[in-house]
Amino acid sequence: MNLQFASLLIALPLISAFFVPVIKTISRKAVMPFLVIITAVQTGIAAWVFEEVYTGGKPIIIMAGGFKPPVGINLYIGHFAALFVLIIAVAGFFMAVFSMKSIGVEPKDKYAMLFLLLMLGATGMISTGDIFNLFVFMEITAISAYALTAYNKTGEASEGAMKYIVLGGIGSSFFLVGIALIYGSLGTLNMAQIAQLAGNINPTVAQAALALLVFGLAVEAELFPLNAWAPDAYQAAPHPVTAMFSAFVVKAGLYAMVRIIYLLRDTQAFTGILRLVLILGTITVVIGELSALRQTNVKRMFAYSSIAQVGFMAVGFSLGTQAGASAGVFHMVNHAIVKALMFLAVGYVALELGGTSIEDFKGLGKKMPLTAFAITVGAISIIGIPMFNVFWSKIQLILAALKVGKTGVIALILGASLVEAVYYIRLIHTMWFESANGEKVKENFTLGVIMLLLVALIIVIGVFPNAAWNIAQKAAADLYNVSQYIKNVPLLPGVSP
Amino acid sequence: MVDWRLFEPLFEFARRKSLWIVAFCTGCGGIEMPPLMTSRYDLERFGMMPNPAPRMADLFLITGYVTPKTLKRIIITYELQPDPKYVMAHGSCPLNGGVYWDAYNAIKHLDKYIPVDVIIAGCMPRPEAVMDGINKIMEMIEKGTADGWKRYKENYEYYRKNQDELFGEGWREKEARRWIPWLMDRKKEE
Amino acid sequence: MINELMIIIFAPLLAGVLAWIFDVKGIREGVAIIGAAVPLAYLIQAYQTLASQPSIQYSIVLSGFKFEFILYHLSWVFAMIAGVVGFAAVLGMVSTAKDSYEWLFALMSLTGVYGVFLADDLISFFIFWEIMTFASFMMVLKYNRKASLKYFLLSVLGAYAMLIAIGIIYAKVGAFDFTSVQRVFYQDAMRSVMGSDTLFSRNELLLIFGLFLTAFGVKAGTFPLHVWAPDAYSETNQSYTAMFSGVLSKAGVYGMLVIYILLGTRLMYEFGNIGAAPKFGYVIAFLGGITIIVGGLLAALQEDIRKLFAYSSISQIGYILVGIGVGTALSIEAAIYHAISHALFKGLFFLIVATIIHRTGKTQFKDMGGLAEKMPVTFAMAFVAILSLAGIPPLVGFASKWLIFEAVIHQNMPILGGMLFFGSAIGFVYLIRFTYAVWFGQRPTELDDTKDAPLPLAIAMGILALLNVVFGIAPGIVAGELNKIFGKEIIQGTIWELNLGFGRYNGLFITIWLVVGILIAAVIYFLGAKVRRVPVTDTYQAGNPVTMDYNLTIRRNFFLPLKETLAFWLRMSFDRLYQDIGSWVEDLAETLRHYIYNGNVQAYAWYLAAILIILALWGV
Amino acid sequence: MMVIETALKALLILLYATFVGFMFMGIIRIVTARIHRRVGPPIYQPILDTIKLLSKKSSITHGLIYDFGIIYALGATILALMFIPLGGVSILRAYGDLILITFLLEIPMLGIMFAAMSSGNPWAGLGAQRALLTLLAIQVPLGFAIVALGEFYGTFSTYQIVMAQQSMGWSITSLPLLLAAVAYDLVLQAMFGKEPFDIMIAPGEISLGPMVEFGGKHMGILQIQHAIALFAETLFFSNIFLGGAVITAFASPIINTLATLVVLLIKQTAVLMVAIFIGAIFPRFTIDQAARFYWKWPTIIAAAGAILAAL
Repeated sequence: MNLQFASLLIALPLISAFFVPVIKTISRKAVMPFLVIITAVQTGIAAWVFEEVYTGGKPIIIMAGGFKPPVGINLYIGHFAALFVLIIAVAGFFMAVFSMKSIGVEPKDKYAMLFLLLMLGATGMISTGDIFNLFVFMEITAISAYALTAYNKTGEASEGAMKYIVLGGIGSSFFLVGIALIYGSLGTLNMAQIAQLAGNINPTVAQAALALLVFGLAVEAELFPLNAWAPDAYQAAPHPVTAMFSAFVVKAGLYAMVRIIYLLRDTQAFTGILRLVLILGTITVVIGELSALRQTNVKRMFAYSSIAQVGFMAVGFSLGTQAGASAGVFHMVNHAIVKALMFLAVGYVALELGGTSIEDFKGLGKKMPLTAFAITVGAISIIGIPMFNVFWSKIQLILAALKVGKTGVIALILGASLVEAVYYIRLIHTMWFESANGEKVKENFTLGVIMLLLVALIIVIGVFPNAAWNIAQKAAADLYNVSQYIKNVPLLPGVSP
Repeated sequence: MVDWRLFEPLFEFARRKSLWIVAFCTGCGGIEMPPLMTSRYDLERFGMMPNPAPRMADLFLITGYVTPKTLKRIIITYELQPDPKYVMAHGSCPLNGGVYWDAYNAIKHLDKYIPVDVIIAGCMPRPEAVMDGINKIMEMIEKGTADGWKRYKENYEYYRKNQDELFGEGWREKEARRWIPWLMDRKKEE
Repeated sequence: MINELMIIIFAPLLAGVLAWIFDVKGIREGVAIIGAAVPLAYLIQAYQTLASQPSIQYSIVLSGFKFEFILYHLSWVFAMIAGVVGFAAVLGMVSTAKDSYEWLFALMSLTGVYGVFLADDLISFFIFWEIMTFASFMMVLKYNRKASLKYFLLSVLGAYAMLIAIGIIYAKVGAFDFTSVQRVFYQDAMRSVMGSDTLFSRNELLLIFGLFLTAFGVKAGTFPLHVWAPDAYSETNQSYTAMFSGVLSKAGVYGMLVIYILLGTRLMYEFGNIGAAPKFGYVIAFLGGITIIVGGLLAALQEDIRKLFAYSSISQIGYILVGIGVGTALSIEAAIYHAISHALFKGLFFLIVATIIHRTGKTQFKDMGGLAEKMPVTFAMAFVAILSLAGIPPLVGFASKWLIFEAVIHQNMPILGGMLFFGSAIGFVYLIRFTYAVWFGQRPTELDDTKDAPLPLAIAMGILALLNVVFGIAPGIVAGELNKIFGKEIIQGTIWELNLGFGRYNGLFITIWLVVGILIAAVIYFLGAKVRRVPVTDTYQAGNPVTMDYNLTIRRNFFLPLKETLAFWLRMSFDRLYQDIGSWVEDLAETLRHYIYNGNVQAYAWYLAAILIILALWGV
Repeated sequence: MMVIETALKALLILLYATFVGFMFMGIIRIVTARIHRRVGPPIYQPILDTIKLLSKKSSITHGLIYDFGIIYALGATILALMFIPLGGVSILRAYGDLILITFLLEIPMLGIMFAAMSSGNPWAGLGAQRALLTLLAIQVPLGFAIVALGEFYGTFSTYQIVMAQQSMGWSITSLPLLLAAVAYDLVLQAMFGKEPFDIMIAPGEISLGPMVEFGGKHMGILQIQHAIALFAETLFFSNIFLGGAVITAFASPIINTLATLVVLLIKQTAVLMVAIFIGAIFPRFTIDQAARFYWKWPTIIAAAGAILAAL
């Protein structure tokens, strides 16, 4: 089968997004099922691509219109991209299913369209091989994200969206300036070529450009203090959207940032930026955990917690070693699974009991045992108990950090995770051992299956981490050694600025 | 099994020579005990020893007048003592009421309630008299005529009747209410 | 055929999961008992194997880590502690466990503790350590949130300390398994002797030692990290506490031994000795000594039966730490011996407490009394346990305590010796308080229809009590096993006798002569007059009639004078200190969040600006 | 044969100890009386008391433990006696370990406490509490004294310590052990239950505390136990601090043994006298005063001794 079909990963959501109005004119009811079907198909394609890439071992390069880069724009679906496209598709599929139940507000067709665009943008960000294209996809993601945040037509929703727009706008504009600087000094927008030529770029320009790019992407990647929008947006957005934010939107931003930093490895600015990201990441962890400590709103608590986890990943990547990158990727995967599960569960609770404040979780173990069980497993996993998946990524991360002698940072981070243990344990106790009022809720079968799937995934990875760990290592390698990346991309010989 | 009758003389000697005293010093006679114990008349010569606990006591001294209130304690303490046990009463009050002969609230005849082996007349008997009484009771033990404890067993109904006439039925349980407040902390807690 | 070590480790967990899934009364108990019995059987069978070969090993690879397990004499001894006491505790839980939740986590913690004892590399050590902590935490969480949180935070603190230490070692050594780590440190020690520069600098060494000490100190309940133990031990199923205090705390002790195994030589050469005892051991030993005193005194002042024994086990662990800290072969053997005997009698004690609470539903001393007549079997067990813990020959408690005394004093350590003596006396003190308040005196009327121990508990107690007596009369049995650990005759003597050269103890003679003495006394007793049984109210109260309406027994504040004597010291409490720190952190966090995420978009924009400026300064 | 010989020896030792113990009790009473300017009882008075108590015609019990505790106390005391070297004639002197004997001398009290508390008498409970706190108080200086001995001689066998003293002079001739001996003697005061540390049996206040419920044969057995304990404690002290006695001057072993016993008797009496004199002239400490006292001076002295011995 022709590998070029992989371009469907981009095409399918885009086209079907434009088909949504058509579907709507046929039947209002068909919109959501349409969304589910499309995401299912997308999942299938992503699975195929994943399988191809990991068995073939070679990345899939798709050249728009057959033009070789740097003339043409190319998609680069390496190990990392394949993995994350799959994650995006799966998460998208689950959330689409969840949306069928959770989204009651009209206009659903707009929701479906934005949903698909969000997926499209994230997929594009991860799989593109062209830096300006990256910007475009980032804007698609961001704008659809803004819109989705404001989708529940409530005051706080629009407020959160507003904040998101302001900050995101500032960020992406500076990102654009950074791109301009790169282009001005190198005359190319193709990532591979940028990496190739990074050596002979003017250091001052490189530093400025890198700084601006990182700055722009850090807003999407929720690094402190550029993540101020996150709590409000997370809380206000519809539950499936929140889950998607935490599961892949943030990670796409983080990926883009890391990718660019690694691409410009040859510049002098590299180490400095890494140190900066390390510091930012550490502060992100600490502040995030501390802020979550006394949250009475569970959804917001999870939002802070996921901010902190992103800080973990940032620290992992900013160690600048293969091990660190692997740990970061591994943590990304685990965190995507866990947080998708937890936000799904919380959303479901909010749906059934009408709120996400801690009061609604009293005696959840009696009312909604399955959901409570899912949240418990997720929480335990995030705390980092052995035999659950996050433990492995955390321990890999810590060992990687200590190998490069970052003891202080690790001590700080671990201290922060103590706090994490506190608030999650409080939640667990509230759910299981506090008196419940209200009768048992009949839990939705489909969602139950989804949750159990994710729980099973968590535990399986926790008990047999080998497979996941190998995948993460491959993906990290794809991300880390840029020389290989350059080799993989068939640059048109002789074309150079 | 050993035939203990062979050793009876030894036991009698020991009993005579080591009388441990429970002194019930509620009456005025209590003041006569210190000189007896201390260096002037030193009772310990005869192996006598003041002893606070009735469980190991032999000689029960009732020094002076007895009221119903004290009589209750006297009876209970007496019953706690192991046999053989001897009772010695000081002064005329336990004997016949003495100066309280017409008092509404003094016990006129102690030996209606518990058997008394030796009563020392006098108001108050001086230590010499008390020591005379002690000699007397030692002789009685030797002769085996100090048998108050046997009499109490044999005529228990009689003594019990007199006690109940005075105090009323079930007085031990009833009266317990008001005493020993420091033991009632469990009640206070709840 | 899957490896026997794996069976030993994972059989309890498997049984626990099964019991949790098939939540049927009867089935789950059976499964659990089997799950606890299988490892024991395998361990006993492994004894034959170990007689022929030095060790049994096994290793698997998981997520880039090589997990190695080993069973040799030391780990066999500790695993046997876990096996026996764990089995007894599971039997006890048959009577007291309420639901399958408890079964799952109790057995999971058993798995964890087996894993810790059998681990041969730092990572699996850490992982099973975490499993053990987590499972026991879940057991506490069910009963009390605050206590469990305290326990979990301190444990996780310790675990993270261990993790960092492991990471530091790994970064330098590049391997996790004990043998290579040990080799590297040994070579390091040699280098430092030679004077050439070492792999680990002195400060790194101190850091690693400190981190490990924190990690294991928490689990063992060492002062000043003991604050979790009283609450955690008391706020859970008491049958489980038999395992919790009897076995899980031994994991901390085992950890201290691991410090010796891994870092011993290096630390010894780096910091030198005092007499025959390493200086770094002094830290452990003195912490242990203080633990003895603090734990004991607080135990004497408790009003809750569970808390009393919780503190008492803290105090007893102190003995073990002293023995380990002194660091001679003899003292370490003594410490392990005391670890065994502590597991035996403290397990027994907690089973007794479980029985009492199961039957009466009371936990406060003020609600108890006079149970000796109602629960004769339990009281007999308690009698054995009391004599054993108070260190009365000929019971196991005395044998081990005696070894520790001799080992410590022979090393010329006067202060530690004094601490040990004080510890034994305070043991008397709180035990008598327990005996008096629970078994003797006047019985509250609501306890009049108390029944004796249920069968499973009785069997469990019987096992432990029997071992208490046997190992006491024939201490040489244990000593022989302990000698195997060091491979030489450190404690000579027959199975009846411990002979250290400078001191001898013969359990058999003591038994014989005690019996003789008691016979003589009994003859005199039976020559006397017949005795008459009297009720508790027939007692001397200055002649006052006594009825059952009153409390004749001093049940509250039994040791009030002690409290008054120690008033000054009792005012300072580490528990309160930690709680204050916790609340400070919470307030700080709240303030931070309030000021940073203040919901004002201009402020957020300013953050961006600030970062941009920082970037500019960074860049240019 | 061996067994019979041992049994005979044991019996003789037991009788001797009991007799001397009763004599000691008599001496205590006489000397105290003389200090009070009284005549005092005959020296055999304690024996008469014991006979009287044993010959009581009625006796009560509060349950099995109430009886067993008493028997256990006497049995344990006899056990302790067997381990203390009595010149050359003690049975188990080879196993007479310092720590062991220290514990053995304490456990009779445990039996008495059990019996007393099982009676349910609040004063018995109070007495038990005070006795235990006294034990707690004396344990620290006692421990230090024992530690000092163990460190000074490098062995824990009492008999070897005695032998060592035969060659190198009494323990108290060396400074560290002199300090230890002083502390230990202060501890003995509480062990004998003499003033100023007899708050546990304060007769006027809690009517003999633990003893309050014992009468008849129970009290008689306790008298015997007290006698043997008195003998054992004094013997232990004079063995470890006052050089004990092992006389081999004469030809016949009988005379040697007798001479040994005489020498020991003198030393024990000396120890006893000190206790009596202190006890006769001092008032009574309350329990917390006693604890503070023991945790201050005797502890300091003994610790100093122990540290000096360790150096």
